[in-house]
Amino acid sequence: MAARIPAPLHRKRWRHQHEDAPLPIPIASLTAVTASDDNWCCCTGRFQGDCVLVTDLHEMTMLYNNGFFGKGTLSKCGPGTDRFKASEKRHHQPSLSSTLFQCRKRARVEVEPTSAVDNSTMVAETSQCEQLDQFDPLWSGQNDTDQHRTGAGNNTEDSQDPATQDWPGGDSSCWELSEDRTAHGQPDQPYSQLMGAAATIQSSQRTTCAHVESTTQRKDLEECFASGRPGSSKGTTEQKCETGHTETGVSDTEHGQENYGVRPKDCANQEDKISGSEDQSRVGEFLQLSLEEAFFLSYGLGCLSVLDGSGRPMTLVEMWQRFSQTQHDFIQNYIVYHYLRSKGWVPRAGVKYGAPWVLYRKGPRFYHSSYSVVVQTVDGDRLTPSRGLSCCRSWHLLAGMDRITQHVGKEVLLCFVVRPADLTEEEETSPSCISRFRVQEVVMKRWVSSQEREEREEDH
Amino acid sequence: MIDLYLCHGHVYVWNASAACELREQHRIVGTFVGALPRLPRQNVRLGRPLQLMPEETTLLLNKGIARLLDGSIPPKTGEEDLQAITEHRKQSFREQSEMCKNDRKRKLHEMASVIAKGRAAKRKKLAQKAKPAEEGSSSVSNNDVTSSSWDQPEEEKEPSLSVEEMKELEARLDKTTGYNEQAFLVQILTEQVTEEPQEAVPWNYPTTDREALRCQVFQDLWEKGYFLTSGGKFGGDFLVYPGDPFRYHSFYIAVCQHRTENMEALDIVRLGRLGSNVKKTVLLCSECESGEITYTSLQWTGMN
Amino acid sequence: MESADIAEEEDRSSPVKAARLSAQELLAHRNLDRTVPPRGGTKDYAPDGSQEQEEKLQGMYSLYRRMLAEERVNKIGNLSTATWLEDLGLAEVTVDKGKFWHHMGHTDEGKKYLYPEEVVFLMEMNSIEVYWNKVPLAIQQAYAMMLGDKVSMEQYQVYAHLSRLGYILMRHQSREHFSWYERQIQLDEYIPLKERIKEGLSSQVRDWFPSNLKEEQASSGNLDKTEEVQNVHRNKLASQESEEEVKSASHSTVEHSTFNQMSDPRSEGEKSKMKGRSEQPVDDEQMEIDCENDRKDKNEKQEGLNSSVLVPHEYKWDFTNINIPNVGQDCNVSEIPAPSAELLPAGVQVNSILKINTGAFSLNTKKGSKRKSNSEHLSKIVPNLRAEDDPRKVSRNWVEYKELCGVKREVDMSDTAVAHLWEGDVTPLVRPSDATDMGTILSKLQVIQNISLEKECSSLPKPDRTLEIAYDVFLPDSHFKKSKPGRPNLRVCVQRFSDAAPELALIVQLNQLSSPVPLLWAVVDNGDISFYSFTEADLPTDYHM
Amino acid sequence: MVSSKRCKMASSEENKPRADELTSLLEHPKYKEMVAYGFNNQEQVQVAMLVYLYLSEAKQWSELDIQPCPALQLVTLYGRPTQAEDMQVLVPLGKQTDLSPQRLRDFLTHVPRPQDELKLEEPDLMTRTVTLAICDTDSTITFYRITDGFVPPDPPEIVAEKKAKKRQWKKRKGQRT
Repeated sequence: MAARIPAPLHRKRWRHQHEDAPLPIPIASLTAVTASDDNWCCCTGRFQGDCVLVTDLHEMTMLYNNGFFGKGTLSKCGPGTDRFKASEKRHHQPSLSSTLFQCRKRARVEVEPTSAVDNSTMVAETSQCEQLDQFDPLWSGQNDTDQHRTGAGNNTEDSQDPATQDWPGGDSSCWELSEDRTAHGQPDQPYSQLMGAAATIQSSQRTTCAHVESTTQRKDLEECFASGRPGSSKGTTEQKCETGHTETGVSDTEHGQENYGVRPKDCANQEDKISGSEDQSRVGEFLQLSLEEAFFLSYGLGCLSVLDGSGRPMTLVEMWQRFSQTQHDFIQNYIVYHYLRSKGWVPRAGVKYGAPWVLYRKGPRFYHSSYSVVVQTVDGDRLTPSRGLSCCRSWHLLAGMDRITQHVGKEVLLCFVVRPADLTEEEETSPSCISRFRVQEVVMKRWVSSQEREEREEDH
Repeated sequence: MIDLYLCHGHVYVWNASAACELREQHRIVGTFVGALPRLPRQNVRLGRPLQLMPEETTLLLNKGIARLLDGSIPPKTGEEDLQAITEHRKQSFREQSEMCKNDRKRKLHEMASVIAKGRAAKRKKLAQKAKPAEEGSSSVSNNDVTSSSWDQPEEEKEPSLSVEEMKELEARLDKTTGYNEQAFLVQILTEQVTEEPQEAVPWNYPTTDREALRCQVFQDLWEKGYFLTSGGKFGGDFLVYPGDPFRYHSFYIAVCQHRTENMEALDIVRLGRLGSNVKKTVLLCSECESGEITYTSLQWTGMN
Repeated sequence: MESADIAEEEDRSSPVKAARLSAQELLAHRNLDRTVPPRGGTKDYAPDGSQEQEEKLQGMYSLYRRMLAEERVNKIGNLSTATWLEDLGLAEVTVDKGKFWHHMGHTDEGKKYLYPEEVVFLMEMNSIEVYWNKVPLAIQQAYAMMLGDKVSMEQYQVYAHLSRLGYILMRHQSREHFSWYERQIQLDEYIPLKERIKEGLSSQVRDWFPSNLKEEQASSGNLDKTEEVQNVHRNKLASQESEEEVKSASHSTVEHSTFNQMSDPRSEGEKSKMKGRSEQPVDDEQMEIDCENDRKDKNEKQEGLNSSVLVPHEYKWDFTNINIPNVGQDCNVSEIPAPSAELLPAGVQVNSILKINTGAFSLNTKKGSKRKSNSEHLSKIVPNLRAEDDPRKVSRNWVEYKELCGVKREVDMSDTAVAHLWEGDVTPLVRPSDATDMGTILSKLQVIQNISLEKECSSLPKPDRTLEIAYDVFLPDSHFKKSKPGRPNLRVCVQRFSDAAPELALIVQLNQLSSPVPLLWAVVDNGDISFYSFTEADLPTDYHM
Repeated sequence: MVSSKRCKMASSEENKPRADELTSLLEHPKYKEMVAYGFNNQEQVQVAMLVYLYLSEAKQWSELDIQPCPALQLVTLYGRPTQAEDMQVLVPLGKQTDLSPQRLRDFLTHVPRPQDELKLEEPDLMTRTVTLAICDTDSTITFYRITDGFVPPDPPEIVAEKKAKKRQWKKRKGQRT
């Protein structure tokens, strides 16, 4: 019997619990602006290896904050939200920055002899691309971009100082967003908050050490100012800070200097050295989308364009085919992903818990995940397992899965994907087969025989 | 030689000292599955029979420590057997009543002075009542006469019962106990009583590749000196203890997997996590090309 | 005595053989320690060969040696006795003492019987002496003789495990004879199965609520009849005859009293006769019923007619699935923009603001977590849909309105990066025009359906392997009456750890048979028992914006 | 290069920053080096790069570097979590990589060890331990260590010590934030 059973919910105690829009598209009931073709959100990602990378800062933060898609490659969750070990380490080992630098330097030096191309710094982008072309024809295409903003602004170029080598773009679009909002004269809730305010001060991170720092945190700002890195970058940052977060930014500057007086200087020195020769092996953070997430954004919401290796946008059918070739269980995982998303839940990668997905109510910012999702395709005729390894294949594995899951206060959600018996291989090559699949969720729980008695005894 | 009984595909040890010997001498733990006689309505501690894992059985038979007997031979019901049983029970009842009687008598003697005191007090009361009436009435028995003759020193001396009195009490005891069947104790046997020698029966395990691997791993780890128990609850094959599970936590969750049997990296994560949750190392056990068992430890690095 | 002597003569190295206790030993058992020994203190990390560790271990060993050697001894006066009847696979109770009869055993033709698992369990509980051919049996012999055949060792272990904890276990009465509906209204608890089969009580009920009876499907006659009834319902809806039938059915269901239904005096023959004369005027009695029905809430009738009764199969009221909306003040009320007037026919007035209750479907959040932003939302509502491009088109109903909205907003994304997604056969599910609110978006996304096999039980594939529900389980201290057990709290089926993990078909089948009682899977790993439940779930659609 | 109409609306100015970001990855010397090994496993290179960047940028490992393992057609990494800690050898893997016990044994036997400057408390451990960096497709990485033979779990003293450290760390973190 299909039953409504209460999900295990454990609310998170989080300092910033503001809710962003649940999906990265403009929703009329939230924005109070009717969504239409010209204010639709459009992001661009690049299909690479077994994932899709999104590089635009604004898009990254929007995709993460509005629906929790993807993960920052260098962070534990959203891009740029991570301030854990790196800062911690730095606290104790001030020299680590230099190790990092050494490491990078070594990386560069080692490559140089092997690479035929001149690796000197400050190469113009075009020539970089040429190098790339020589190096790896697969990536030869120039990247395509999109106009992603609602009510496209015109100050984009202004805020993007070409001399700034780091995190270009992003913030500006954010500001533009708030302007957009003001322009429309909407009251109360800032639109930027809904559509990814977290991006605001991202650019500050580059001014300190190379690692990623959190976005809306004061300290980043402090460090940003304290490090006193000269140049245009600082200028832009300050300018931006003043525009939006005047209060936070300016008032904390001196105070920050006091607290972090020594360390940032350290960093600054390193940075100076690095910037002297422009540390070009430095790589920014991306938002990495799993193939399922990417396909959902494209097929479900129509807000993500995925470019193939040559920079050409892929159609939905192409994506479907390429993705299912790349990842052997893509289809079954996607069916489950889509199914759960369509019920308003947030599935995220579950590798840490040994499951394809873990399932959140609302999102990881608000609750701990409720379920570990196990996926098993079953044959539509007999409802017997048809393909793929899953931990449904033996009691040992089920017992193990249950134990892990219980340990972290979740439950196991077995999602059986019912593949229609008459579905041909041919039909499976088009996403139009998606609606022919069906899903049955089964919640697996362990029952403790003595609990009944214990509870009774407690009562007495 | 320890007797194992094969019963509907499971192997049981019914004898208490055999079960203890298996554990203490041979590091074979098994699982007790019967109710514990002294406190049968709980699951924390169970009693006989001891159920053995098939791997334990295979090992014990391989090592010549035990033999496997047919557990489903029905009890004998010949005339003689029946008679023996009836006789044993009768005998037991006789002895029980005898022992009960003796027991009571012993108690009676222990209590003699108390009884005497009580009687003396009673008598005194009676006497005080009777004093105004006639003295030395005809109804007074010989005993009474004797005791009354000791009336004077009663205050100083401990009262005691005369031999006659004792006899009378004992006779009364004899009458009240002894023939009430309902009070007799009987035993519900746990282990069957067998006098005849039994033939060993064959043991058909392992039959599959996986079972063979499990047996091989079990034996190899046992030979290395570990104690092993079943590990299904932990999602593995065995739990491996450095010493008797009474006193030590297990070190490893052994997972038997054929050398070429595929799993996903996700399975590795799951196993590793299982281990780290309970602070144990996951031990992947597989046979190498030479047929020996190789062990690979899997642990979480503590890093995220 | 004599056997003890034999044991004495045995080789010292081998374990002491089984023996009947001597009278002395029997008496000694009266003063048995009734406590369970402690677990032996905190465990050490690893053996270090120290004297201290060795002593602790030896202490445990001697404790256990003593405890395990203890026998079961009881007064004859406290013991029940029974005789094992091999042919029947039952034990006949000859002396009945103690309270076990309260929830164990059954009577047949004046004789009291116990099932094998009951007998063995009682032996282990030290409360029964069992004879076989006049020989009192040892537990070892009972295991061999009574278990293994109809009751597997695993099944017994599960039975004993739960019984030791005080649960009351009854053998599961296969309830395939009852339809899902009958079970749902707990009819099965009131009609003993035997009676039902004997008296053919079910036949009438079956006509009304055809179940997925195996027998029914096997016997084609029955099946035909069922179909016939269904057809009649469908075809002759207009006819008063069948309408009358339908009404009475719907009423009895709504009022949860099917007893009327069952005591319906009309025989099969009469019924079919009535079908035949459907064109004829109704007789007085039926008129009366009709009038009475009319007096009742008309909506109720209407509902009954339209939805459930037409296809008796669908006639299920699953209250776990029916959401009764919370219309109170305590839930989130969102407001959706008014529909665009241009698309509506002339003269249609729509209240400027539509309220929708979003709280009813959200999860069990605590009261405190209610969003404050409701007020914010309220203030933001503005007219939504834009002016109509083609003012000639107006919608006459909601479906048309929706269609028009869709057509009107033919996606033109040509200027955006995602334009190519809208080219070709497969296009994104959510169009900008759909992005009015989360509810609409999610409904657009919901292209994959939950299987809800419950509703398709007839088409359910048979699982490859069969597994039976073993026991009905009642909680400890529940006011259990053997004569009227009522609905069990749990049901349990038994598996070995080495058995195949449950496949969907089996889960669904067993859950259906057990429904609405939760089913547990007891998995036995060499004496270790774990219980799992597999509940078919339907996660609620959850949105909060 | 791209001639579709999408290209024209993506103006070159807007194009630049993104290209720069992606090229920073593709142009990364280590990435180039990985590709240059020419292994038939594009996906693993991707994963290896992800792990490399994560460890170098987010975790700031010291002496982090890559090494080819031609025998297994894998890019492997080595480095120290901190300067004080032992060198670790890592094999980056996708979550769907098919693994068998034999394959794990192969990691232990074939993955090359960095020869220089090993600071090890237990030198032989290095030769028989490999860390698996298992990556989900959304870049979540988990690290599990496989070792040849028996490695008993930490005794309670060490567990307690680690717990205390962690607690301290959390406390400090709490103070800082």
